[in-house]
Amino acid sequence: MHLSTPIIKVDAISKSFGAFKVLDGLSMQVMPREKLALIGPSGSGKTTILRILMTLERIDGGHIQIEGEQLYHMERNGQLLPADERHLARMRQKIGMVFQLFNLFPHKSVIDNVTLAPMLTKGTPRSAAEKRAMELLDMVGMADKAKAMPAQLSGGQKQRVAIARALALQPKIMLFDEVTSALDPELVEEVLNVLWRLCAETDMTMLLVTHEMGFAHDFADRVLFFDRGRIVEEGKPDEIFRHPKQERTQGFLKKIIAAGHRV
Amino acid sequence: MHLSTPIIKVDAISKSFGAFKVLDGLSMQVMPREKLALIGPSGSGKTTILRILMTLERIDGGHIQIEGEQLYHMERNGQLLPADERHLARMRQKIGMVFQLFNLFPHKSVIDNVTLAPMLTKGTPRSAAEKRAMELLDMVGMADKAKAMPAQLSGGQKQRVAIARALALQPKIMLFDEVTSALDPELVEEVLNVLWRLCAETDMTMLLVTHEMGFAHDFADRVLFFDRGRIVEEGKPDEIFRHPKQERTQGFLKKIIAAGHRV
Amino acid sequence: MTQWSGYFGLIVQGAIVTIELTLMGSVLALIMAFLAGLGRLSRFFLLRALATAYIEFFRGTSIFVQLFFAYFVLPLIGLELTPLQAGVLALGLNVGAYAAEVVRGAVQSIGREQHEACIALNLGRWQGLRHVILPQAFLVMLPTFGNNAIELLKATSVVSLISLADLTFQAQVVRAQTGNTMVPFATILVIYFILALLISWGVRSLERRMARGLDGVRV
Amino acid sequence: DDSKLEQLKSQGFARVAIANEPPYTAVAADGKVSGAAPDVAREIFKRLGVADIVASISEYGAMIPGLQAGRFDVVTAGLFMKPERCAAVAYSEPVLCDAEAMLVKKGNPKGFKSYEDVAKDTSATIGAPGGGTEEKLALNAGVPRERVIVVPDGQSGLKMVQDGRIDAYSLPVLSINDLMKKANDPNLEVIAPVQGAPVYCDGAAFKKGDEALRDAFDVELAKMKKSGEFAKIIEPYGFSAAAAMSTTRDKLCAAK
Amino acid sequence: MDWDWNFVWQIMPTLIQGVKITILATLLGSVLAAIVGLGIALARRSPNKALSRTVGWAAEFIRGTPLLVQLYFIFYVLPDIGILLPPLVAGVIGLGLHYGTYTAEVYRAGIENVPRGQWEAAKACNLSARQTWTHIIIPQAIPPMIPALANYFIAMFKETPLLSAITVLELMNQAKSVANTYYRYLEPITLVGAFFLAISLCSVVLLRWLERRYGKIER
Ligand SMILES: Nc1ncnc2c1ncn2[C@@H]1O[C@H](COP(=O)(O)OP(=O)(O)OP(=O)(O)O)[C@@H](O)[C@H]1O
Ligand SMILES: Nc1ncnc2c1ncn2[C@@H]1O[C@H](COP(=O)(O)OP(=O)(O)OP(=O)(O)O)[C@@H](O)[C@H]1O
Ligand SMILES: [Mg+2]
Ligand SMILES: [Mg+2]
Repeated sequence: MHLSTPIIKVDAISKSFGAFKVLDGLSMQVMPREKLALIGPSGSGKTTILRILMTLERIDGGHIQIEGEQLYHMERNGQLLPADERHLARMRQKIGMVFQLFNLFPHKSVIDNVTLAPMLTKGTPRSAAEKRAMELLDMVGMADKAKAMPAQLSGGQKQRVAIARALALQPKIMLFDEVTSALDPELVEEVLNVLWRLCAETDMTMLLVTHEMGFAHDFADRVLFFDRGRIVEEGKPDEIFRHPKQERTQGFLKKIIAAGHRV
Repeated sequence: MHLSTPIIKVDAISKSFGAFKVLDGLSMQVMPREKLALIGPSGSGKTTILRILMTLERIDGGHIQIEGEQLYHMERNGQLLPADERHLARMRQKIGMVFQLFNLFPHKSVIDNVTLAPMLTKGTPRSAAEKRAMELLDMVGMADKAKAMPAQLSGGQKQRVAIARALALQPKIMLFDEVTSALDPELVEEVLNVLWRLCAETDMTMLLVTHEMGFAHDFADRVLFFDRGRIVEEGKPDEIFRHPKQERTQGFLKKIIAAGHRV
Repeated sequence: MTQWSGYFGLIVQGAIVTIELTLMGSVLALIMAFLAGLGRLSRFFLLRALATAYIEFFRGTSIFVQLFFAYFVLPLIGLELTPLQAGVLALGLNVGAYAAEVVRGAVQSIGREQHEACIALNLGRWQGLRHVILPQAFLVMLPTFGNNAIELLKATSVVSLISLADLTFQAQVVRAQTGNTMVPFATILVIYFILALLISWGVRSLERRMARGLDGVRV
Repeated sequence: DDSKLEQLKSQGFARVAIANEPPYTAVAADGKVSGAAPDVAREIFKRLGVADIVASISEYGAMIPGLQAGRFDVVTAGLFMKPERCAAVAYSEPVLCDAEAMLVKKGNPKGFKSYEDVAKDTSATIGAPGGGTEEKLALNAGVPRERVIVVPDGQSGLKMVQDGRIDAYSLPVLSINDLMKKANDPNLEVIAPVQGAPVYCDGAAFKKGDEALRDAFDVELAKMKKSGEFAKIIEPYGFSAAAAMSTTRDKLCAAK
Repeated sequence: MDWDWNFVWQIMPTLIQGVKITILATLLGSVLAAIVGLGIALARRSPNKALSRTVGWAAEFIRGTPLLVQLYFIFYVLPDIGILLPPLVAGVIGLGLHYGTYTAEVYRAGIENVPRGQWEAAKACNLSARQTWTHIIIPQAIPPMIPALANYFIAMFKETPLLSAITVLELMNQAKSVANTYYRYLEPITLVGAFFLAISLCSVVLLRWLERRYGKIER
């Protein structure tokens, strides 16, 4: 894996909200096809880094490269300028994101949710977009609900549609931000199953913020432990979960386990 | 335990919302000092039975007795009449409830939240009410935040104040409805610790709806498994969690475990 | 007494003028509402400033003053309007300013997460607005738009003061000719109320039609 | 130049401002404009080749500003000639003449005979149309501003006297008589003419600058006065043709 | 026609007389609207169906018909049944009733916006109905209402020119009377407009402050 170049390269980025520094010189690299789990206490900046990669937040300093290309900057005559909207739009084609609260479009049916972006951003004809959408809905087990409205779905079903919607744009990188934590415990499994399937059937790079430690352990190639806007520890799941080196990691895992989560 | 009389006796009650029957001839008994865990799938009626005991909903049929006295009915000349507000107010003195979303009074400080009810409903003088409130806040580990406003507290802190507030009226029965499920995973523990403490230091009867199966197992004397408004199975925690007899219970527990919860 | 039928004819003519004013004023108001409401949300300072100035000016000065201004002062600077034009202009611009704030509020009420979903799906700003935000926001606007339309209907009565023969004006005429105050005023109050009920009924059924599926029961 | 007249001819109508004050101006149940002033104007415009008049009802105070703003071509509403008004608009020769009257409660409880009487009684209030002749007469007689109530129209004035909101309501004699006739209220009484108030005459009022049109109007008016057609139109409404013919614009505009 | 500053200074004192009446009418109208609104809101919550329905329809009727016509009605028709009100009183009653139907909605929304959990927590604390209202609901319901109420009072202020139709010598009426006397509309109407705009812009600042201060309750 070390032979190839990283698909994501985050270089000493920082980000503040007002006076509050959320990310503080954070660096990380992700290899193509890698499955990464981001864990850590509440407020440690996990969501923020995903949102920055999706260009939902701007960074205050540092650089990010996606497939060797600057994300927030444009190279012009050897100079780095802030990226304009067109550059960002082009970079966003590589990235998809699934949100904790699904964020489906409530006024559009399931299939329209999935076809909207390809039709508008890529000019895919309706028939082709619908064909592809049905394949994706089939993959997430929602083909029979294609005509339903989001309000008629359970949380787990909504989340599966949201995943299909993000996949419709065929991104190379998928970001998942606590995609199960708004779900009733019995509905969590159906969504995790879809993630397993994605993992098996596609070769996307996946970044996953989660509190489901058991799933993170089984699923991820590598685990990053965040605390206060920095990566405190990283490694293979077994190392992190069974033999954490840092005190903060140990403390965090102990609390989580005490709270009843299986690792 | 079978020598004493039940403190709560629920007799064939039913409850519908519109055409939808939520509780269907439900009966159960709770002994004094018993700790009961109510588990079951979403929508099975767990919250509803607690709300009925707290008189937040009316019942459509059946009877409930608290300490041998009718809750929703008054005995007058040997006849059972619907209870009036005075009767309900008197019965409510025996019962306290803690809600999933805390429901603190946002315009009152922590200590005022706790002293309000004793001062208004029992005429406790302010000084005595505050002394007692400080003891309770101390017990839930919130004494240092007595002057804070609810908006300044984290979820776990809010929930501990809510518990103190309910205790201030010295109820004999405490109802807890998923008191940890709105909390960040790391904050769950501090609330569960308070419950452990309550269990050890008081002899209140406690009814607890929860999705924290590990906690339910360790904490409860008896577990009731709800499904579709009926009690499908009940027994000692070990029996229910390790050797469930009913198919529905087995299915439910399997799903929960798959979703990453420790039992 | 045979006169009453003739006078009732006058009232009906007045009702037609009132309805015309309400309809034309509403159309202008709707256009202004979207222009100014979206203008206030624009990234461009100039657009924002323009929209804000329009909104604050027309909400700030009374409709009454605006009408007199349009009718008596604008001709002095060479802008001559018929009473109907002056009425539609003043009513439309005035109510449009209020409705612009409704548009803005509704667009902002659509949670940030919907905007973010648009970005994550790489929709352009206009695409997101057009296909995702506005369709949802419109549903939020509708009830308030209904109220705005009723406000506009009521404000049409003020045009009687610039000699436009609307309901209120015709009631005044009937009153002067018959010497009876009670009958014409009571009649037009009822007519206004019926028109207001029609508006709210219309808006509500439109709302129901558009909301279909959005709060559907799980199936 | 005759351009204004040509313009009216080609559009086929003239826009006139009227009040809603019978018998000067009136609107029939079918919405048709009548009354002495518009009837005269309609006839004259017909002779000038302008087929019809289109009337819009206006408050007295709004007529001259409306004329200046180009809202109407001519005011035919019983707008009496007075020097200030002569300065603001171009009047035709006199059309309708009338004295002033007051409407009061039966028996004239406050004993008004003139506007000065109203001024003297410190508790008395008098109603008059805003911007109308009567308002100015009352103010000039020394009635303070706050006791001169601006009343939008005749029916409102009548009602306010009946309800005791004002002690007197002042309009020209014929207008008051018309109100009385319609109200048919035995508890009211008319004082006519008001002592010390001159007899006023109105004329058709044109915008300054439209003097050519006004002159053409005057020519036809003079012809009609001579032929007796003028009297035929206005006398059924109660106006006196002789009064209008016994004075001239120049005299009325020069009056102090 | 050109702007004449001398004329402006000449008419200023008269207009200021009008401003005083305008402000007085607004203040009295606001107090009345606040009280009437509370009455309507409580009546509509009443378990007595006949009362709540009747009040509900009456409020709908008042809200659906123009204030101008209502003012005519109060001023010219009510005396027929023996109710004779001085112009200012009639005007204040008109404003108060009309805007009372709006403030009633504010009260209703304010009360309904207190989350159900608060009622339930109050019950779980065994508070009586009265204690729940006075200690829990009202203290939480009032602050968010304040900006909305202020908004309506500002709107009412801008409708006071309608009182000129029932002979109240407020600002607009003074301006019209000035215009009638001198045959000039430009200056008086522009000044009235400027006055309303000035007050409105100040009130925008006031409103923003009220919203910041009271608009949101932190939970
Ligand atoms: N828009 C914002 N404005 C101000 N502060 C913010 C904003 N977004 C996030 N924060 C703060 O930044 C910190 C990091 O937030 P972030 O959402 O990245 O944490 P997280 O690791 O995802 O936590 P969680 O597990 O609770 O989701 C938090 O303290 C949060 O309050
Ligand atoms: N006020 C209400 N109106 C209509 N239906 C209701 C109402 N309250 C509860 N229900 C319905 O009653 C059923 C039982 O609800 P209840 O809240 O008791 O379930 P629960 O066991 O607590 O579920 P959960 O684990 O999701 O909290 C659900 O289907 C719910 O939709
Ligand atoms: Mg997060
Ligand atoms: Mg529940």
